[in-house]
Amino acid sequence: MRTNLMVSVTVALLASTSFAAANTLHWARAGDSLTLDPHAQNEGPTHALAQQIYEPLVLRDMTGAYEGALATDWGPSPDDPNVWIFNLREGVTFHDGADFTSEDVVFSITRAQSEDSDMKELLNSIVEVRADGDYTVEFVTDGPNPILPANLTNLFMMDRGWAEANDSVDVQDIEGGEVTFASLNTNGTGPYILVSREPDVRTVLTLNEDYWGIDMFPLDVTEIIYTPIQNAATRVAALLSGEVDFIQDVPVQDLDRVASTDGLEVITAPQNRVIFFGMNQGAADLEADDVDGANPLADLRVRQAMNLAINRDAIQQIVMRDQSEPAGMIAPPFVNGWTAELDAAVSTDIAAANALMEEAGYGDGFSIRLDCPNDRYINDEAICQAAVGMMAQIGIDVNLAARPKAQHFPLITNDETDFYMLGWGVPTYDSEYIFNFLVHTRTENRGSWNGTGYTNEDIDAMIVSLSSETDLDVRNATIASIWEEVQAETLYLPVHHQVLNWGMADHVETIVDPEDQPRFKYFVLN
Amino acid sequence: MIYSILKRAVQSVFVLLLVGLVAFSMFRFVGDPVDNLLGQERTEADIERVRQELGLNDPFVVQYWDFLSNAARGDMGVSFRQGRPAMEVILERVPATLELALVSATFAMTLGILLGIYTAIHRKSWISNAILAISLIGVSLPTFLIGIFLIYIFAVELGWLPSFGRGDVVDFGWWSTGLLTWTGLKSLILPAFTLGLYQLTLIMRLVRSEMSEVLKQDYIRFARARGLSERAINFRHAVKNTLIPVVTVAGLQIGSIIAFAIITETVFQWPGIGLLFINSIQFVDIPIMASYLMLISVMFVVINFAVDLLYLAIDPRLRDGKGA
Amino acid sequence: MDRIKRALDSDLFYSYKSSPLALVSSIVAAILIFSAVFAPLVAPHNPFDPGSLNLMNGFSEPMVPNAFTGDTFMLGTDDQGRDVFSTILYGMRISLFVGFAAVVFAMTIGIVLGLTAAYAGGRIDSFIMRIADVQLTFPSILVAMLVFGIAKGITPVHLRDQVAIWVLIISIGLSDWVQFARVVRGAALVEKSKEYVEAAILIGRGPAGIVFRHILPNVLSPVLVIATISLALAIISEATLSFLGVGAPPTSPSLGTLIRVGQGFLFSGEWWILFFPAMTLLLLALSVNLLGDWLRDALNPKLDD
Amino acid sequence: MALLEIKNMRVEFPGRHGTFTAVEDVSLDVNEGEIVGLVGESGAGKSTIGNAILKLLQAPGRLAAGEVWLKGERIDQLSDHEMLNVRGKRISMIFQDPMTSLNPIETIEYQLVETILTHLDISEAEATRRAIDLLDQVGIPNPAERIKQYPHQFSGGMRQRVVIALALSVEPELIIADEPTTALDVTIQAQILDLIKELCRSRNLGVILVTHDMGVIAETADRVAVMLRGKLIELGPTQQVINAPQELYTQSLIAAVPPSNKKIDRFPKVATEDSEGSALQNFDLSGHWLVRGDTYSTGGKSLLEVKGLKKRFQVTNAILARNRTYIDAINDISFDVQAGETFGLVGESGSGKSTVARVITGIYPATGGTMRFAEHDLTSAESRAEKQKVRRDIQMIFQDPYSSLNGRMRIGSIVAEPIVVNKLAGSTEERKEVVADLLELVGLGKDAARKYPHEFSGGQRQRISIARALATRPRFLICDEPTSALDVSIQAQILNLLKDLQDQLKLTLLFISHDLPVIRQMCDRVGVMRHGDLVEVAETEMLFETPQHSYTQALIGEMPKFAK
Repeated sequence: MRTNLMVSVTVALLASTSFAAANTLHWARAGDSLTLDPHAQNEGPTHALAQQIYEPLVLRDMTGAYEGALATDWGPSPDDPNVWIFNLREGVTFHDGADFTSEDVVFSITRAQSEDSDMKELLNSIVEVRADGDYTVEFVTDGPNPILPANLTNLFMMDRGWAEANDSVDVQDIEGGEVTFASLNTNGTGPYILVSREPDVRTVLTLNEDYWGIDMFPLDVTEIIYTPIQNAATRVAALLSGEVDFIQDVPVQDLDRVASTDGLEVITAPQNRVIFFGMNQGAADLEADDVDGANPLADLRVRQAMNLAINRDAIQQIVMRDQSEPAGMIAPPFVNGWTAELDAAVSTDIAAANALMEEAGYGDGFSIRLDCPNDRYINDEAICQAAVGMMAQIGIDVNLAARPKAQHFPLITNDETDFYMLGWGVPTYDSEYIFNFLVHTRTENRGSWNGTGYTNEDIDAMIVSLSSETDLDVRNATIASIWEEVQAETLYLPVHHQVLNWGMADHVETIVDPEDQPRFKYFVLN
Repeated sequence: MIYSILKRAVQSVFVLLLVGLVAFSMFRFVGDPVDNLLGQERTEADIERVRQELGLNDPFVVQYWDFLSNAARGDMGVSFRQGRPAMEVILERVPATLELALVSATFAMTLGILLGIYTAIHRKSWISNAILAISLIGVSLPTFLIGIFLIYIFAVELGWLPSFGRGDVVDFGWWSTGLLTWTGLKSLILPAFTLGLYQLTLIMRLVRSEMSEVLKQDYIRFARARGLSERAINFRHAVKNTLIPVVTVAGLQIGSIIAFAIITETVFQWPGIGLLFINSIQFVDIPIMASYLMLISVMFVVINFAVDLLYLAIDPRLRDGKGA
Repeated sequence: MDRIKRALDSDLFYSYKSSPLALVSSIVAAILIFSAVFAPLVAPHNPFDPGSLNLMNGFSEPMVPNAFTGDTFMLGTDDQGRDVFSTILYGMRISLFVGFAAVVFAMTIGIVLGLTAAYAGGRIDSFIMRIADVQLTFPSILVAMLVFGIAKGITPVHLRDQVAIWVLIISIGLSDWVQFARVVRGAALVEKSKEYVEAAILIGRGPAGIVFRHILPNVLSPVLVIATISLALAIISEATLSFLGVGAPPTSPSLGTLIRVGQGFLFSGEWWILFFPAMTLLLLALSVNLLGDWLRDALNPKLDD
Repeated sequence: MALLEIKNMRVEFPGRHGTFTAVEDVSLDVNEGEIVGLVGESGAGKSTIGNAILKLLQAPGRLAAGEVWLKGERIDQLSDHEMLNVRGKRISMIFQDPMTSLNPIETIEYQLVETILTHLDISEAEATRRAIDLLDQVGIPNPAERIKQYPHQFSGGMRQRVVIALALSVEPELIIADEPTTALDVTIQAQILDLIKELCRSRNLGVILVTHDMGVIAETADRVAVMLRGKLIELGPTQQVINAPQELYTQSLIAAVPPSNKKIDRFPKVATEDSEGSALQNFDLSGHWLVRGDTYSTGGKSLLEVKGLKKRFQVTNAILARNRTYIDAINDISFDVQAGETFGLVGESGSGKSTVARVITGIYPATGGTMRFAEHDLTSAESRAEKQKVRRDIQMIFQDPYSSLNGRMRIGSIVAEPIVVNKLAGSTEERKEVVADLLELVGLGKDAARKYPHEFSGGQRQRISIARALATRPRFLICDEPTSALDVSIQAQILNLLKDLQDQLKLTLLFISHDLPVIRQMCDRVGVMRHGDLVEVAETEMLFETPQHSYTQALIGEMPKFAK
């Protein structure tokens, strides 16, 4: 889709150094949305753009609290624990004018459950969605699912009629290289309407005058011009030179510069993402180490020693410039199951660590490769480098291999790494999500990101039970005991919770969304 | 004449085939597209399914054959990343890169030739030596660094020029140009300069040495003995003879400019095929990468071809088959 | 002995003495190369020994005691607390190694193919030159990614990172051999047509003997020039590749890697992390370039007036 | 009053090894309608004088002292700008090589008109008309069309005519012709010289004819000035200088010129720089390594027999065989060479004589015909070793002494190479010894072995190539224009050396040259080649006295007569 002559001249001029219309917001971040089909990709930037155009039934406001979007209220059915009831907002229309009704919800959910959908894992507990009148929808789950709403916050509602008319009923099959109308066009209920889009270059949104919430939200921003800028230096330069008003990922070292620049400000908030190292304790022998016939990482004492060796304060102060919260567990604070005690960071103790190494029979240390992404998390490569130095303190000779995420993550999912960095966000705000992917033994549909080779049937059973346990107290108890085991095992080496920082022109006023998803309808311009 | 042209054509096909092989085989190794296509929540089953769909499980040869036969039909497959025909995606970006390449090539050529002539005529003057020495700085710093410095100075500190992007473009059919808008022009300056600097130095040095050679020729001495003014000798006789060999090299330079745009475009977020290529590498978007390489080599071959013809056109000695 | 006398008396040495640029640049280059080669003796720290690093030293300003540790560093430290001065010396070592190795690699291929093309002529010649054309289609960046891809494909996971440097060398070399081949071919064609080659045929020298005993020695001086220029070029390419993330590993950084890391701190005030490595690179490449430049003129008899 | 007066001219070239004086205290005058020959060997400074007059000295050369007067006006002090009105307008210059004297990418018209308009204030149309009729005057057929053409479309002689036309384009008073015919074939040479003479008379021009060729002088010049190392040593009317030279050098110079009218046994000794002469006199070759080579019984038959030899080169390629164009460098020629004789091949450039040499030696494969050397059939497919053995007996001495030696090898290894490659020496000692002897033999002395080619003069280099050729103990020696690049005195020594060697080593020579007098001095029998055909073969004296073929007659008629 390309801007035509008329449009390109009428839209605010990107490169003009003087600001165009005061209520136009120039928004830049590293990556671009992958597709406009709201169900085809479950990925940050994609959702971030979709959030402006489409809406879910419920979402979390900038503070993480539930808030009705297209549903006004919801809750478990009083007479059937396996049913959730959502009452829909009335008088909502799609951008093309069609009314939003229960059939659209039924359609959207079913669509999101379909084969090619990337959202289906979030919905695997739902067996049926049925409309009860135009403005009520019932979700039937395979068992009681206490945290169902948490799985719906990124599940966007499409218009059935529109989708059918433009044969976009099926989700775009990206892997199959399919292009559908819905992957290039949008018709949501959201506050902003898509004007034009060139992937990776520029996307223009304009205010939806008929938005149901037109009087409820500030909606100061009437036009959004979204430009992905990969190169961090260039991105910051664009903000510094006033060419953009709002960038999402400011390199930590540039925060001061941005903050101290007239007309610019930086706001920060803890992000819903924890950074940690994983160790392959499962394998009998390691590929990338110099110990034959044995796996040093299988020895709990070695893992504990490594945990003690990491100087989280130094990483926080130097590498992250205080833009991080040292972590003791691999769950972000927002998550159900997180406790301050568990999350208390282990303090560095090289002596104790060396003692443990001695005990474990690795007094002379050993060598191993650390696999690390270099384009995924904040300063990921630098953190790994620091870790290399720290491991050297206890005689572990680490050889660092930093790669683009495209090459890093396969190592984890294909069991090709023994020592790796990973970051994890929890959209559901519930520990179950973490356990499913990181703790459960690797199976068909669980544990796909568990590269530690850790397996424990009891724990697995407990994890599975979580999905159907209705009694929240019991459930939380289970969660707590799983965490106990995880910590005792030193399954992972937590490093820190990332802190989000948004840089913006100071006429922009907002708070940071823990999921790094700005919702511009909340933004105030002054 | 016809023979040499045909010969060229055949060779070009050979070149393209080879590039095709490389282009394809190259990226069968870089990363695994599957991991980018599937999000955090994905199961082993998904991975298998996707690999099947992408035909990633077929033997290499099969995949290459499919690739070739499709490429022949201009079908380079569909971008994993954007879910649109790779060729479409690339062609959409071509104008940006070509515009950048042409502007910087023109810049490099004109300035390079002028300075080259000057330094050749005034071999010994300190100005020429200064020019030569300074010009070397242009090739002694990596392009990306120069780019970043320029951004820092002209965009951040002085705020004169935009730091990224292409400004506003005006569309004519599938072609879009930034040459018609003020912001478009301003956006061109820094990238074009960054990109052209290296070529500028090369061409300048080439012209200098070629012209110094020419100035040693008998016909120049003879022209002098006939009482022609230095102007006439330098600009009517020497320059023309100098430019003939320069044309070839310059032609090839345009080819490499397009290729080197990768770096410049990354630094300036210039929405051309270079940037697209780098993106596609990050996302292991094989169809894009492959078609990029094919496109580059096609351009290269075409340029080569054009240069040969141009050569025939400007050098009378080659025109009637002699020494061709 | 008389060799030395002849050398000192040669026109080359004369033009060297009489070219201030050549003098200065050769001295600068010599100093840089020396201090790189003997880095372990020159450098105050060994930045490649992670155990010796103290992260808390990170971002110390040049000549200003570090806030936490009180250590002082002449050129400051980088984000890992490494002494910038030492890292530069060690980094230059890698850059130079990569540079030299790449040039030697390119030169070998270029000379062999160039000579073959020139001497064999006909189909072989045009085939080799077409290959060269294809090669030209791929700038070093693309070649690097190709080689990286293949290397990644064929080397087992645990070896991939040791090969990084070699991949660099090969990819830079591969993108550079063409000009050697072209120059050698051109020069060889000229030599080939000279009568001493015919004489060699008459006395019964075989092709190999003629190519290596007679033609090769006579085409070396242009090769020398190209070699110098491409050394500078190789060092730059290495930097560029590192910028694109396919360079030397961060734990044993080359100049390029240092610059890549440093450019992140351009806006944040830690100028020294970028400035000093960048300057070193500039000095190194510039002096080598100037040398090559002078060499080109000095070795080109047609130009000395 | 003389047209041009040069008074005590001194030209210096400051260099790192001190200042080199190229011209020293030369005084000379040229009158209208007079051709003054300026003769001397390379490095004598004759060309420098010409450049100095026009202030066209190559940097850093400078006119250190002396005056130059043109028609009573002093021109050596004029500024560069003022010189523009002298160059071309009043004094023109003609360079040696017509192939390089014209701008290859402009038409003749452009270059003529440009020159004319530079000096005369006339309309372009007029200039063009003038240009056309200039071409007509210098004898270029249908000038109106040819003026539109580019230099490469003209033959060498025609180009030199164009050059002359350019030189005359604005009626200069004086022409400096710097070796105007050296690059041309003898027939063309004569025409050009006649043209110059004719123009000089008709336009009453003054001409300075710079040349190394006594024959040319004898034919053309009214007065001749002989130069030696920058000094003008003798000046006088041509006949007088040639027949009764005063100076010793002039005498030796003239003695060294091969007479065109009679055959002499050896050239008289000439006293110049590198006159090592041959050391053969005090050199006993009986039983020496050199004569221990394998011998052949030619059984009364000729040593070399060439039958119907053909050689064709492809000029342009094409898809269809019939569209490809070829030239037949050698067109079905037959001749034979008797053991011990010297067979000459004479012809103009492009007549294929050098190709013959290269086909016989096997550098080029023959396209057709047969060659028999002693009892070996050179064209048959013998084993490489077999061929090698025969080839070794046929060696060659090349034309250009500067490209025929590998500059990166010491003389020692150059001469030793054939011995090493063919394993002709029993031991290293023997090899060293043989090399030393060879160097002595060709008159260089064994110390030469340690040096590099660039340390030797052209003549010495030819001696080195001879030594190299002898190092395979050849029976048959092909000399391809061995002296055409050498000064006449050096030529004399080399020719003497060749004669001596032939006597001592019983060599058979195939002597190739374009220079008829030289041929006459060297050969027993001569074959005349033209466009790849062998038009006539005869005993040398018969050929020169009673040439049969019309072309031979033309050649001999046109050759510069030089006789005392």
